[in-house]
Amino acid sequence: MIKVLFFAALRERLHCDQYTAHCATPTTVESLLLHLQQHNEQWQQALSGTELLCAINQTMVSHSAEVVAGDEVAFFPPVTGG
Amino acid sequence: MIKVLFFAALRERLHCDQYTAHCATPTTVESLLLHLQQHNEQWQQALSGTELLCAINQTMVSHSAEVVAGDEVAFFPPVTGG
Amino acid sequence: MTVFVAVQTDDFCQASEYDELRRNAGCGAIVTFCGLVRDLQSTTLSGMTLEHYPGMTEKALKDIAYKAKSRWELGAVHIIHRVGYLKPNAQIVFVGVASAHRAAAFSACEFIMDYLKNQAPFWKKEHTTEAEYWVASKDSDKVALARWEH
Amino acid sequence: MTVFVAVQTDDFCQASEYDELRRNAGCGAIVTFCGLVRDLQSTTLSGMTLEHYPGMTEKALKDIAYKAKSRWELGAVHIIHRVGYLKPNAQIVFVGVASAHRAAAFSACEFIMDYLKNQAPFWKKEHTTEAEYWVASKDSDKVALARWEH
Repeated sequence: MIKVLFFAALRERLHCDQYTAHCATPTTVESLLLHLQQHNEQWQQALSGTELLCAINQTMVSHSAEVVAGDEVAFFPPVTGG
Repeated sequence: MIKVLFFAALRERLHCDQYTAHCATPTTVESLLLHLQQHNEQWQQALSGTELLCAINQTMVSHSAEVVAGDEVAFFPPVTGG
Repeated sequence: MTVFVAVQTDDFCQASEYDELRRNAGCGAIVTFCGLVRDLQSTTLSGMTLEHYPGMTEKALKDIAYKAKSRWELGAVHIIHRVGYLKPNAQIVFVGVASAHRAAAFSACEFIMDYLKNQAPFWKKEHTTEAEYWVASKDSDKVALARWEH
Repeated sequence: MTVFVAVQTDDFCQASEYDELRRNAGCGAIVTFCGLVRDLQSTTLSGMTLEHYPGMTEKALKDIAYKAKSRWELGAVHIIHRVGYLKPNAQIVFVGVASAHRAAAFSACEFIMDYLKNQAPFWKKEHTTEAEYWVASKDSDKVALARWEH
């Protein structure tokens, strides 16, 4: 079980703040994205952008990072604070 | 007639804030310094330092700058404000 | 080094932060940055909503502060970032750095802002009288960050 | 661009200057620098006297502000420098810059301080419990200035 969070424009496109993924673990961010893309066509499109950022347990990671059961994985667009 | 001002450590070494120089004009900062150095041995030493800065009419200038009658010429050590 | 980080909906007081930073003995140089809500692209900006990733924002800001500390000799770093709905002219972000050295204070403050702009999980949505839209990230922010990566 | 320059014996209020700088429409980035009297070399500093060249200091600070304006897009520049006798922890100098762009505000504020340190006619005399001496100029300030001369 992996807790998945979405923020900002991505959250709005998916109409979803939080999702619980039940995929085999350990996995990678890339594989998790492929799993999520199967949800529907809108998710497929929104989650295949090259600019998508990812954090595991609130630390920024690359898409090749490992994901284990119990992780909190967040996806979001490039940040625009400050 | 040239109004000459001295500041900070230089002012203290010369025991003088302000001096009226009666030398031929137009002249240069370099020539004015030579004129002032004739005052006494202490002035000779204090006014021959290479780090001496000069301003004519409140604008920083090099020692080759021209000085005309009525100018306000200031000499001072490197600045240390801020 | 003192590190103070806050993510809050309430406004902050620049003067109080400055007074705190002044209290650091041995730090004769204090540099502050403040970012405000401004209407730069249109003349119809009615406000802005700052979304964030609760928990990660505080962590990211602390990480950035300690990253700055590892590069420069600093006495104190304060970072405050607001979230929620903000009107034009409102304060968004404060970064304040106290150091014994002026160059370190300037560099660290700019470094923190450049990292914050690229790595802290905040997102701006601008509201105009006609529409609302997510602010796009700027290439100039990536370029600013790249300067520090050596 | 608004340029405000003051050379004064009285203390200044950093908060008032910041509030003034905030009023510049279109300027979303405000960077401030404050320099304080600190005891860096000894533990016996009892105070400091700032001597200046009246008239020329104001002129030099204005020149520096306009020099910054010619290099960056700025909304406002405030420079205040105190003179006379100052105790430890006292404020010496304030430089505040408002701009639409964060990089411009940071660069201009540091540029102004680097020029001020090298070209504005102020001199510091430190008083310790044992002696008093004129502060020597620092090579690091010349190096800092040289960075801008291109």
